[in-house]
Amino acid sequence: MPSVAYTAPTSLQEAAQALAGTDNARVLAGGTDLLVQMRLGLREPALLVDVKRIPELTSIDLDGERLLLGAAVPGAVVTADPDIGRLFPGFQEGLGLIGSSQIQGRASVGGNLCNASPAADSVPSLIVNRARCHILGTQGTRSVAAEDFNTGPASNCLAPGEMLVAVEFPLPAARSSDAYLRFIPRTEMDIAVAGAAVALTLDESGVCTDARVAIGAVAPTALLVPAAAEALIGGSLDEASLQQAAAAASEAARPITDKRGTVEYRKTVVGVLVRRAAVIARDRALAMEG
Amino acid sequence: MARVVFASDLQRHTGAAEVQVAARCYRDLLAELCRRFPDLDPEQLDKMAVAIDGVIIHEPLLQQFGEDSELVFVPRIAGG
Amino acid sequence: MGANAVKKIHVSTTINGEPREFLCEPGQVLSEVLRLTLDLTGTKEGCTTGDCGACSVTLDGALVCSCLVLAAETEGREIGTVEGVARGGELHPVQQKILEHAALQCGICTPGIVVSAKALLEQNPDPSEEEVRYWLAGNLCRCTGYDKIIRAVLDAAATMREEAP
Amino acid sequence: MSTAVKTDFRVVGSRPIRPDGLDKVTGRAKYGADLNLPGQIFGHVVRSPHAAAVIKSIDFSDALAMPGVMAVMSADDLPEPGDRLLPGAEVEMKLKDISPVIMARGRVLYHSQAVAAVAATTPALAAEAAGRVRIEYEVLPHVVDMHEALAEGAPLVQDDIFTQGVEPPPTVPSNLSLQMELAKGDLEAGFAEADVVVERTYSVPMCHQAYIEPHACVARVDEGGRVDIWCCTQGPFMVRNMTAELIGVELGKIKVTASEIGGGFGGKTTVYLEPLAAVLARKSGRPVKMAMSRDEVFRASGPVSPAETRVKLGVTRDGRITALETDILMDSGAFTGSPLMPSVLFGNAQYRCDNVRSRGREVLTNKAKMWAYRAPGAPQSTVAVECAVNEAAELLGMDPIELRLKNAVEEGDVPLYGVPFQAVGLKECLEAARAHPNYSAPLGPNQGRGVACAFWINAGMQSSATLHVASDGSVNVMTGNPDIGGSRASMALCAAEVLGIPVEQVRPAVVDTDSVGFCDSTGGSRTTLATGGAVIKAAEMLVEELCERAAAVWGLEPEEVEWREGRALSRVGFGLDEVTEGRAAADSEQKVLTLAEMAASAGMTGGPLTASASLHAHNAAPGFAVNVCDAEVDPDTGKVTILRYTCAQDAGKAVHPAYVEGQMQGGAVQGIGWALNEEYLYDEQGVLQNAGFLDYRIPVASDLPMIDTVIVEVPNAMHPFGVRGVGEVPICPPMPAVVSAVNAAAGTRVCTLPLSPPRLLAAIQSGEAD
Repeated sequence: MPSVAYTAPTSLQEAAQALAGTDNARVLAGGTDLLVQMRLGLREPALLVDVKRIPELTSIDLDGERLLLGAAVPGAVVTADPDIGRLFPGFQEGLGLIGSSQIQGRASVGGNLCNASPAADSVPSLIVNRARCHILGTQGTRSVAAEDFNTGPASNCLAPGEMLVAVEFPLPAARSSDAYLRFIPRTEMDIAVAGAAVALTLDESGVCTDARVAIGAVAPTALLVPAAAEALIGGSLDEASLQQAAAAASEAARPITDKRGTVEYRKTVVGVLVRRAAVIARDRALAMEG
Repeated sequence: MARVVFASDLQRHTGAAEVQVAARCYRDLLAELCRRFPDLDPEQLDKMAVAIDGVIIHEPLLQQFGEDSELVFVPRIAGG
Repeated sequence: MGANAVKKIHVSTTINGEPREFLCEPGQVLSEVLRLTLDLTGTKEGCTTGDCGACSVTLDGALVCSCLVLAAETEGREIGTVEGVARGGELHPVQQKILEHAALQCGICTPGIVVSAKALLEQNPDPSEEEVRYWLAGNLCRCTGYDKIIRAVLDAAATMREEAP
Repeated sequence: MSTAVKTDFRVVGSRPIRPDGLDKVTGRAKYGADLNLPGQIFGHVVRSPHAAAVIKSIDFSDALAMPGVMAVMSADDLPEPGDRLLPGAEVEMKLKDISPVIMARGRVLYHSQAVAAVAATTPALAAEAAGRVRIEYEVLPHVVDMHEALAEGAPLVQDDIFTQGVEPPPTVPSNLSLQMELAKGDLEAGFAEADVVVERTYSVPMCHQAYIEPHACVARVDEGGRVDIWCCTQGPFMVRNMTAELIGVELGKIKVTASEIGGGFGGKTTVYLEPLAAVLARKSGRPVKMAMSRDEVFRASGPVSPAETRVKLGVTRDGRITALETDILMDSGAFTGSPLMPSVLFGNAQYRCDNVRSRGREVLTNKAKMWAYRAPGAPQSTVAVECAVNEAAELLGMDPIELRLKNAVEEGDVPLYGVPFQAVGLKECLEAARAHPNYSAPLGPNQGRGVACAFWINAGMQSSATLHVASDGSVNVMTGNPDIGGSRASMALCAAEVLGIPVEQVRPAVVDTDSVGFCDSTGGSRTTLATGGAVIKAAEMLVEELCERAAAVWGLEPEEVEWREGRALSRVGFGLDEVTEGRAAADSEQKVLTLAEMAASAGMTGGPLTASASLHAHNAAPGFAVNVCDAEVDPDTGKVTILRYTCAQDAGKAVHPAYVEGQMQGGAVQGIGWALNEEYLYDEQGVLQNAGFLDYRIPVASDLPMIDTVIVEVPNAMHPFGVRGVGEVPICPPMPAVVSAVNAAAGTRVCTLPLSPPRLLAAIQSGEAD
């Protein structure tokens, strides 16, 4: 890793200045993607801005309306948080699936988003939970919907000098829950071949009144699949609607064939995952009633 | 007479699956075999181990054997 | 020119309870500094991409791959390496049980397993076999098939529970 | 050759904590990359970006201009290898097939082949300098697939390969480097006699040993030209031998110290970095440390031959194998030297069959030179034979273990390689597997069971050992075999057994090549058998001397003294057994000298107590193993879960049973990985696509159940303790056991490994065998 510089600002303002002051500066959160990419010579930033000493990026803030999750909070902290587990179990699972226990000690939601891998495990869950991404730049702050954050493999909506500060989740309605499933060849340590997140809300009779479905690793970015959600809404997730949702997801998928999977395989399996995740999310929502 | 058994790769040169030999040591055996089977390449035999009564010996040059011994040429395998 | 031009960073940190200071290049990862600068070679490098777990250390108590931490990031932090696991001439139960169960063959993954399993048992004193297996999924072992490692960690957990007040 | 095999043991067969254990759980143990010498600099290899090319020029000027760059090298710094054989190598090796792997000469034959090297004051600087070495290539066409390599008009990997083993020898070069055939009986008659004939072709992917420790070394050359090498290797004497030849230094000027070794499995039975580090050290006058990255390990060390085996098996209705034919196509990478021979010979040695033919062809491709992996070559052909046996059992409606028991070899049977078996434990292993509760565990939907058995020959080879008795009666045991899986514990047990002392009183050490006699490498399942044999022999010599010295002290004849329980006893007055069992009190007639007493007074009886022994072990006996795998397949995704796994293996005598179990469990899991997920993936340019542990997927802890083991002990009649090698055969049965279990669970007949989820799902959905 030749001639990179390092700084660890302790405030948002300092960080913004550091990012704006150097061409080819990059934010260092958990580093579990960035340092590997640097090691393999895929990225050669001039400056690393370590954001882990900035309070806004490392805190979890829950109030009556929303959960604000700092972009650099490591996975191990998120998975140990009982509130997140209660409100967004699928998101917690998705982030928790990234890498090993060791990776969990570092990997963050912000890093997972900004790395912009199509296979990022936390992104489909951010999308189905209607998370918004808070961005700080030289011109002030802005926020974008999670589904609009990434624009392609390894590319996102951040302008030079901008940084992701936090993601904000609106609190779910009553009888709502989510689930995330991914397919990997082993049980751990792999990149998703396909992933699927489902969030849904049931009414008192168990009918699905709202749903969001997002799929990962089957397109240049994680995709929101409204057709799959529509298949689930209005019924109680019977066999036919699950099949329809699965088919909609397979249909929406635009995967590639690479060393991790084929087009055909990914299209098939993403449907299986949507169907299974929907059942888990429903069971969780039902369990919340009592 | 000791008995020498040839696997099929050596049978190409000896024309026989087994022969009786008068030799009592490996050095004499080599000479005897090369005399009887001119097609046999002594270098090829040198690269092989020989099993004497079931005991595989990788460098058999000084080995002696008995009147009733059975000898088999086998490839040297070191393993991993 | 090149790496020589980079200004080194002075880092003050705590390693295994002792204050340590070192100089590092900004891009140098912690595993390299531990091994080359501080001669703490118990931390192993099997991949340097975070995939094998041989370089496991704790950073402020969190289990991490030291190959994916910049040495510069450890300013003011507490690092725990395998060298600090046995204390006062006594092995940690995880170390003792690994020996008793013959849960190592070549031993290159063992320091990482020791650090990782100790971190697990500190937060979960009574893990199931499945929990141990998933926790250790990031510690690759090519020799043992994991069987004896899992047994050793479960046994260490049981021992620690018995010894706990 | 046959000796009385000991059956009553004091310490052999117990499970003491390994002597090197403390250092390994505390991080003190020093592995290949753990030595830091004062003044050391760092070497970095420049590797080919092309799969095939001519090296037109190498320009070091930019690299050398960088401050801190201390030395550079290319093949010009190595002697021409010519056609010579590597002297002293156990298996024939031509230097010209090894030297270019160390550093390419004129032409590169595979991507990431070493082309040049630099040494600089920091690793980062060395890497940067390597990037500034300007190499001009003329790119050549390449071929990485072995079928394409055999096709008409395929690019020639080398220009001068004329197929060996063909009469008359071909006059045109090709990529078919070797062809062989071994047969016995009448194959056609055998098939005519069969009621059921199974014919399939199984394909096994290219894989890697995937030891966790990358190759690493430190070399220093003194002003007198003496070379001192520290490295992780399975064979320090092999490193000395090969380095001497490859860099052109007298063997006697090289000392090699083996570090602790972080896995090898055959992959560290050759050199890659050591000769380069020695040359760079010579040129720079500084100690040079070199370590491969994981990426380099996968791309440029010695991966494992892929192979395709057509099998044809004939069985009668009552379960007798009447004919067995295999035809193996094996990829050797860019140089000849694949384990084709053992693949041809050993995939069928578990069965008694009169009519056998096995053919093999070795193909060259533009890939790294393949190297040994645990029972090299055998798994690739065993998978085909064993899956065919399972298919025949299905067709016959016969239990697969029953079918194997009807055909399993036993004492007196003669395998294709010709050497009759002495007592072997295959049937005992089959019976042990059948009796294990796992074999009768009920199977649920989408679950299946697979069985396989396998053979491996096991090596003996040469070893030395030296014993020193300290003045307190403790014993140092020195050998030259790196401890890759607990062998120090075995050495200590062997010495303690013969000397009659507690195992804790023995300090086993692995010492450098100047400090002990020659030892062949730790490999070939030979260390406990052969090096342990040298330890036993040295300990016996020591006991003989102890008896002589005690006799001299007592004024008796040596025959009047016996060594029991760590002490010399005079035979005077009553039976020895009564003394040792405490039934007869020692009276004034009885004389006793303990080892500690004799050690303390050694100065009076002839000086320090030491013994050295060496041997060329001709007493290796084959190993057999049986695996039973239960697997579940997710019919929607093709994902496989291993539910239960059972290994039975004949160890002859398990010296340290825990480490024997470890070999069985580790081999099983390596085989599971090879069957399910591990494979090399190349792109169109001949570049490996998955050169890391992220996408070269070895099994992780959560992928597996416990691996249950049953050690069977049918003593090796040729070894004083009955020991057989145990390290290699464990990797032979897992692939067929897993493949058969998975196909049974999924209702498929997939014959192409690995059984990755996409491949399996496609088979499930098509409802056809491939």
